[in-house]
Amino acid sequence: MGLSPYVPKPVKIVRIKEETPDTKTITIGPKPFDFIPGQFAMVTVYGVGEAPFSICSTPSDNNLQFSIRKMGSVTTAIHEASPGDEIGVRGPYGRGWPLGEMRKRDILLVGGGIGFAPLRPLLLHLLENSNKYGRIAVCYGARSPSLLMYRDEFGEWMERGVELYLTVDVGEGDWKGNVGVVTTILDKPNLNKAETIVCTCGPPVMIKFVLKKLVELGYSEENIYASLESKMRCGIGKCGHCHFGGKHVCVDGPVFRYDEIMELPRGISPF
Amino acid sequence: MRMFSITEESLKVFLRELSLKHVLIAPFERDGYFEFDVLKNPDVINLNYTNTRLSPKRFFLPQRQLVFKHYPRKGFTEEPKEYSSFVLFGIRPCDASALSVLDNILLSPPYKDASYENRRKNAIVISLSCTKPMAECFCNVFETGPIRGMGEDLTFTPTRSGFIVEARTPRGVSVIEEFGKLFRKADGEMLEEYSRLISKVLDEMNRRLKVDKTRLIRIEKEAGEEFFQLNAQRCIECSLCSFACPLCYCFETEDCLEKDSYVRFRGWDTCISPLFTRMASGLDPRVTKADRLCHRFCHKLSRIPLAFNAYGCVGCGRCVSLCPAGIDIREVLKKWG
Amino acid sequence: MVAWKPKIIAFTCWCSSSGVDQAGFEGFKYPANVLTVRVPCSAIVNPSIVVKALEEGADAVLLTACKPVELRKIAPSRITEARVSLLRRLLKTVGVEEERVRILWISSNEGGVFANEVSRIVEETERLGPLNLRGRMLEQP
Amino acid sequence: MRRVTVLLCTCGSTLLEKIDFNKVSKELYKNPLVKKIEIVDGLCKANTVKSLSLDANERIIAAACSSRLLEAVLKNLSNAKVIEFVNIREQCAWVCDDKEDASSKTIRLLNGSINRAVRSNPPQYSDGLKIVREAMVIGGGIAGVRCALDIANAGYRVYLIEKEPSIGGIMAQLDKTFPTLDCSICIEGPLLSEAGRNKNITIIPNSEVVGVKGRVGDFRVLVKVNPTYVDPEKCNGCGECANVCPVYQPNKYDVDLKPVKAIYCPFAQAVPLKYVINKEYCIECGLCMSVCTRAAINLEDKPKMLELNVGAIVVAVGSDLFDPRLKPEYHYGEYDNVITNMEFERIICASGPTGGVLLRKDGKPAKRVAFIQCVGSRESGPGIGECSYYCCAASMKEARLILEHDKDAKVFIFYNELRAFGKGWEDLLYRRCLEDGIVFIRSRPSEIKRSPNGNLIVVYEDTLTGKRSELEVDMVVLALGFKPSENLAKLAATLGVSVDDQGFIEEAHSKAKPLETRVRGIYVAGTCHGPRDIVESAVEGSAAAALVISLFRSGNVKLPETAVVLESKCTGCGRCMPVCQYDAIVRDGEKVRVLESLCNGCGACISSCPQEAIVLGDWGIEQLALQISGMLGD
Amino acid sequence: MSSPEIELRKLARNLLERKVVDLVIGYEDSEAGVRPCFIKEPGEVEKLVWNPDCRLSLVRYLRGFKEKKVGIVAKGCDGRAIVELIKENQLDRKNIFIIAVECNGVYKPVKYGSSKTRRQMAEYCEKCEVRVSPIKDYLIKSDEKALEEKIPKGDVEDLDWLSLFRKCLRCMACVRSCPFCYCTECSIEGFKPALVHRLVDPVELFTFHLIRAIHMAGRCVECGACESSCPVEIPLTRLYHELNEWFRENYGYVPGLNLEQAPPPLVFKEGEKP
Ligand SMILES: Cc1cc2nc3c(=O)[nH]c(=O)nc-3n(C[C@H](O)[C@H](O)[C@H](O)COP(=O)(O)OP(=O)(O)OC[C@H]3O[C@@H](n4cnc5c(N)ncnc54)[C@H](O)[C@@H]3O)c2cc1C
Ligand SMILES: Cc1cc2nc3c(=O)[nH]c(=O)nc-3n(C[C@H](O)[C@H](O)[C@H](O)COP(=O)(O)OP(=O)(O)OC[C@H]3O[C@@H](n4cnc5c(N)ncnc54)[C@H](O)[C@@H]3O)c2cc1C
Ligand code: SF4
Ligand code: SF4
Ligand code: SF4
Ligand code: SF4
Ligand code: SF4
Ligand code: SF4
Repeated sequence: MGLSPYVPKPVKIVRIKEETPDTKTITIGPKPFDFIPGQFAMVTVYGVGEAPFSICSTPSDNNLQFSIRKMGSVTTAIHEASPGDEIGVRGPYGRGWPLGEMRKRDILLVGGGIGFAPLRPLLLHLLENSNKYGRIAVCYGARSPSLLMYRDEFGEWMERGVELYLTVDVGEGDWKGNVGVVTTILDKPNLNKAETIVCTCGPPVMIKFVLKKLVELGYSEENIYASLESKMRCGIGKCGHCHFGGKHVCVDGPVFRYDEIMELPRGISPF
Repeated sequence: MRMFSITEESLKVFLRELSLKHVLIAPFERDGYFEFDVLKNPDVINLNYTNTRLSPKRFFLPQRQLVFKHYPRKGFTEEPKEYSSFVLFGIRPCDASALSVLDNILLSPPYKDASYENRRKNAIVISLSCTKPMAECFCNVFETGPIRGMGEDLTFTPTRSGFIVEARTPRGVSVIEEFGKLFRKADGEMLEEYSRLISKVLDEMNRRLKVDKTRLIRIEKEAGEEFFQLNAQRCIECSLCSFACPLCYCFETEDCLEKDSYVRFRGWDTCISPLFTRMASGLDPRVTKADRLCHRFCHKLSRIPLAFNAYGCVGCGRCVSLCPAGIDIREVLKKWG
Repeated sequence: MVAWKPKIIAFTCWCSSSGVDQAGFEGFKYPANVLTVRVPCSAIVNPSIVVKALEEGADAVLLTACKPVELRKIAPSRITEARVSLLRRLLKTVGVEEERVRILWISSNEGGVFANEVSRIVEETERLGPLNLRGRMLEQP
Repeated sequence: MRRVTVLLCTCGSTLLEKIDFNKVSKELYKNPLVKKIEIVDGLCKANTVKSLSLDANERIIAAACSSRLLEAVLKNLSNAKVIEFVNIREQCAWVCDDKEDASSKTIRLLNGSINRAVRSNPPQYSDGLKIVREAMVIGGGIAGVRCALDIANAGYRVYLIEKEPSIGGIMAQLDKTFPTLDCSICIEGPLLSEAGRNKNITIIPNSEVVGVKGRVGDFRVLVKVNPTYVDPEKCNGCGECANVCPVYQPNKYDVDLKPVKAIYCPFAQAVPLKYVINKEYCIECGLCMSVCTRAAINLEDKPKMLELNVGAIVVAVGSDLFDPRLKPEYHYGEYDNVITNMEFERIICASGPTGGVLLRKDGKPAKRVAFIQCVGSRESGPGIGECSYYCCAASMKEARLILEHDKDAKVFIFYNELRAFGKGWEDLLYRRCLEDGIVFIRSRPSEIKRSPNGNLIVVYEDTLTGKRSELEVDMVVLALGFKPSENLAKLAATLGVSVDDQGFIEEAHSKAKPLETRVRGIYVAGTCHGPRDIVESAVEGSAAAALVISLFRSGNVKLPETAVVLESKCTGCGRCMPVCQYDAIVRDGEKVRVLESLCNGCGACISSCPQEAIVLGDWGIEQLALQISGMLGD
Repeated sequence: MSSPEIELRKLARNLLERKVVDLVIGYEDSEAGVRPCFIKEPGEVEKLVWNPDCRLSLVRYLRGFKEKKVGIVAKGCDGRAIVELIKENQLDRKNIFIIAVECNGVYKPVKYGSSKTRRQMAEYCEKCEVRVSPIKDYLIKSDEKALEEKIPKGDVEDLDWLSLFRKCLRCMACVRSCPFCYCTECSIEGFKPALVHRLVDPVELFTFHLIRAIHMAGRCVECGACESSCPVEIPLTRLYHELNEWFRENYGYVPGLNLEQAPPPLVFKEGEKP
């Protein structure tokens, strides 16, 4: 047969970088497919299992990157891997960020913890094509400074014009920045609120309060997008695990617009 | 003309020849109940059976099947081979319809479930109409029976003088052609009897339960907590309902290690299990049993319709009869239909 | 054609595994189809694992333990003994020969005893023939 | 991803002709879990292991000789995360005649171990557990004092818990000690005062242990200090108070033979040398308070609770003597001149009630004295079934003391078997006794009768001659057997240690671990784990001290892998509890818990839990079942 | 309506009205057959029924109401299960009001796809010797009408267990309906792939059933809940009965007869012959 959509392609791990104490960014290459920022792929650790991960490298990169937080069996196995090991990937799956809508508009990215993974390809893509888009602001929060991902890239982002606001729930060490949940810095970016496209991803509670706050602050509902998470087995709408209220998170998402999120049933919707 | 007829005698011949040419799967009685299995000897086929306890979905979606085998030393991934062709004779219209619903789900673009497609392609499905539906049956609600189903190639309906045979697909027609001498064109009288039978049995069932399925979409919004909580209290989370259902298609995967390879299997999962949606972080969009039970019904009656344009229940009545706790999908239909 | 040889799993407790090594030291010979799994104490072996071993293709399972000495409240090998007895009853009920699960008392110096007993058990298992649960469970009716 | 390195050892090429190493490594390499395979010619050699340059995260399979031999060597040489041993020499090469057979067995065993090693977790010895380098010794007899001194002299603090007002134990009450007949208190006294002076030793008299929490290295011991009504900090032992005290009481030290005041100091060499009040007799007249210049007396004194944090505990609480009233045929307590050997020790002692003269109750000197041995030992009956060890020698000693005091006295010893052995005993004790004309009669007298003149008649049957006779004497001394002291069972339960069927404290192993109990970090010394004499008690005191010191010096405590109950899974069904032979599993609310310090890691519990809510190292279902499936697969 | 049923309803109303219990777990009738019901209001008691179709043991539901005072309709076997569960620290006697109903046996279910339609008494009821719960707060006697149809005792040796196991779907209905299967992570559900994989491998059905049998040995009260829930009608109680016999022979223990006798651990004591 050879055409089963469930069979991953074997690829080699090129590099592994420790991002935070519980997150590693793995680079695999060469990349087996093109994708749109916000899409995800199914990553297989042979003999252990398969799990969905957001692609976190920019589409123009020749390799693929995933930032993976150690949570369970598959993620632990990836954390135990070393460069040269073989893993399987298939994808890209799902609906990415609405690049078309973003043209010429200001863009606000709001991330929480590991939730910045699907935002990073978007940010990098925006920066690479900055002439096509308006101003870019990023609000990013984590539980503690050491859990902020991609810290070594912050400087470069800012140099390239990103308004970057950081916050942590609990300060530690020489942290001089803001302390508090991410909603406390949402009013800082200086953007054209009514026109700005907002993209957010993070834990469900965060998304809930961010969405509320954004609307309060005057961002318009049809411009707000969030990337949701749910358990998945196939990534292509067949296994039934992420089927909520007529929508499949893997096919119709993971990126949903504000009104779609409000339509989703209790539980999967953060509301 | 797609309507044919066959005498009982010829049917026996038909089945015998069929079993010589193809792998034949048909209903028979074993240890006090009816089941489907590969039959070498078609004489044991029981044409008066009610329905099989378990649905024939396992011939298309096995309880466990190989997805791939990866040989790391050789650097290649092996997939299951083509499945051999088989004839599924005598399945009830509801179960045949379930296949057409599964087609909608598993073969919807852009991705097709390759192994299902392959099995489906290789199967000739011949249904046997119900003239005496069981007490649990309610296929009338979804128009998936009792006389004609939706997913079969041929429909056999018993009448006083042999069987009326309706070819439902080109493949069905080619089967008739293959065994041409055994079939006759159905005459007018038979056709009349056929249509009479259809309305008679349907009327009978409608008298038992009549529901407007298009209204079921309401359940998505109005799913009263109480109804589900009440039933959840009794549900023992055994997942029997999902396993018995001809339509429950959700699958789970499992990776294993073999001597020289890594393998992945897939197989039946059930949304009744608390593990179904629980994520690694411990978060679970459906924490309570009531949530899960509600999803089971919503999924069948409104969510599959929304996503795949077909109903996720064909009214076979298995879950009603087998549920140890007496949970009854018909109550949902009555409440929201 | 290669003649069928039974596969036997022997769970050997710390002490009796010394005995097994002793058999080698002292030059005893016994059939190669006895595969040992060293465990700290025979009582650590969950009866489920014995069942699993049979399913996985073992034709017999052997538990070797120190002779029960009532030094304390319970001699752990008596736990094993009881479990083996229960298991044998269970196997008998479901139609598997109970001789396929046994317990043997082997002390750390009893290499010879081990070699002899094991050779005898291999012979007896050969007489019973293959268990082949795998095949029997997959068989079509 | 977890993978393993397989080291195949040819044992100096000797295994090459027995096992087909090429075939083995070819077959094994098919297993995806194998990272690399190395064939070496001597895993037991340091050079070989070094040349392999294995990194610390490696999971290694050592396929070589018996793990009995290799385990210690290899664990020292390599710091691999996980090492699995497969004995291909004694279990494959040497027991198979056929090379083919040996090779395929090797492959099967190895495939099993590979599966196991991949699922194993690095051993979780509780390394670096906190050790409080302070010890507690319970009981201040010779064993306890010796032990405390040895630990203290090694530089560690010791809390010496003594139930009586003074340390000293039985030995302080004895007159002379066998075999040399030197003065008992002259030997023990200096030790006691040394203990009193040693700044590393805190003696806590009048106290008892009422609770213990924690584990080896970190026990929290609750000590109850009973009131003495005299502040030991203030009392300087002048004794003015006793002078004015109007009430007398029998003194326990003198076996109730010589009365003392209600406020008293137990004996002259007592440590600490402080006065105490016995509230049972005190009439609270307050006279003592009025004379005490240091205002040390407080009649309102209350018990105090102390919580002490120690790393090790030595139990040296000694034992009690048999109660002779339980043998009515000897009429102890009824006939005046039937006394116990303990009473004898006090009477014969120069500082004792009679100034060392052996007098009867009626004031007459005792000229003919009989000793009856084994009272309360070596028979089924109220006493212990075993030999009490000290009494043959003690009676011979005491017999000689009589003759030392009075050349004309006549001494008879009714014995069952003379069990007196040891350095110098043959000469100094037994031969001298014979020379002195002490009469040994092999018999367990059936009765003591009283003759009208107040003399005693011992009725007996000589088991050597079979003759039944009677012997008239002035005094009978009963050689009492030891018995576990009354509160020993309670103390044992508090500490979590077990007692044997006699009721003495049970050793972890009577030969291999004679001074350890089943609780790691709790040791025993002296008669509390069975009868012994002074020498052995003192030896054990020192030996227990060595164990404590070696624990303190070891840097950290290595607990064996212990069972751990996973709280989230345990349903509290209790099926694991009765199979634990160490009673290490206890209820904890709805669930159960394993007491780390009691668990010996036998694993009986993990296999009785239906859902494996208890884990123990790598001995779970997963590792074992996968090991088997690795072995059995085709 | 039978007289026990009237008595049952009266009692339930009384218990609920006087707030002796917070709810009563009993049986109700429905289109889908007799099924468990949970009565919280006195007004609902008329739902309660008692007849030989009341076969699913209600005891397994008790663990869902640990903090509540619950009245439960209990047959003899159900009462034994409660006894055993109290010994296993799973239930608190104080919180359970046992409405013991004298039981004459229950019908074997006639299920979908069954070719037999004759109503028969369940086999495990034939063996049953304890028709009334050993512990109770109220006893409802049976009325005169006894069961007419009885079937002869089956012989365990007659069964080909391996082929019965082969039929098993591993749907877990047996486990879920059993009063004793309260483990938080069932060994045979696939949490431990080393024993039984998450996805059903027919080969592992042997292991599945043997492990369950081992776990039930000496505890199973032969209530038949497992057997009657099983869609493929595997006579599981017969298997567990055999192991109970082993326990009776070796330890003289029969589960659930009284609260005093502690369940024996799986250990041989000195002198006991295996
Ligand atoms: C669209 C999408 C994008 C994601 N992107 C990232 C990312 O960039 N970085 C990252 O660290 N994590 C991401 N996650 C979460 C990640 O998939 C889970 O952490 C991961 O599945 C945990 O798997 P495990 O096998 O380690 O855990 P286990 O607890 O062993 O999980 C068992 C199985 O359950 C399923 N499962 C468990 N949790 C989840 C989950 N949260 N989502 C989906 N399936 C789950 C998996 O299939 C897994 O095999 C994403 C999830 C989704 C749905
Ligand atoms: C009459 C007699 C004559 C003997 N003659 C000899 C002899 O000549 N030579 C010889 O070698 N042996 C002799 N022995 C034996 C010798 O006395 C003992 O072997 C030795 O004294 C035992 O010492 P110990 O430290 O173990 O116990 P002990 O001396 O009994 O000391 C135990 C100490 O612990 C204290 N204690 C008890 N319980 C507690 C508690 N719960 N908490 C705190 N403290 C507690 C006691 O008060 C006591 O101070 C004789 C014994 C007797 C009875
Ligand atoms: S069959 Fe019934 S009890 Fe079992 S899971 Fe389904 S609804 Fe619940
Ligand atoms: S839900 Fe129930 S009635 Fe509907 S198809 Fe499935 S088993 Fe049949
Ligand atoms: S057997 Fe297991 S579940 Fe039961 S009390 Fe012990 S640890 Fe808990
Ligand atoms: S491992 Fe052994 S000693 Fe430890 S708790 Fe379990 S049964 Fe007791
Ligand atoms: S109920 Fe029956 S089919 Fe389901 S798991 Fe149990 S034995 Fe198997
Ligand atoms: S195993 Fe079956 S018969 Fe036994 S108690 Fe459980 S449900 Fe009842």
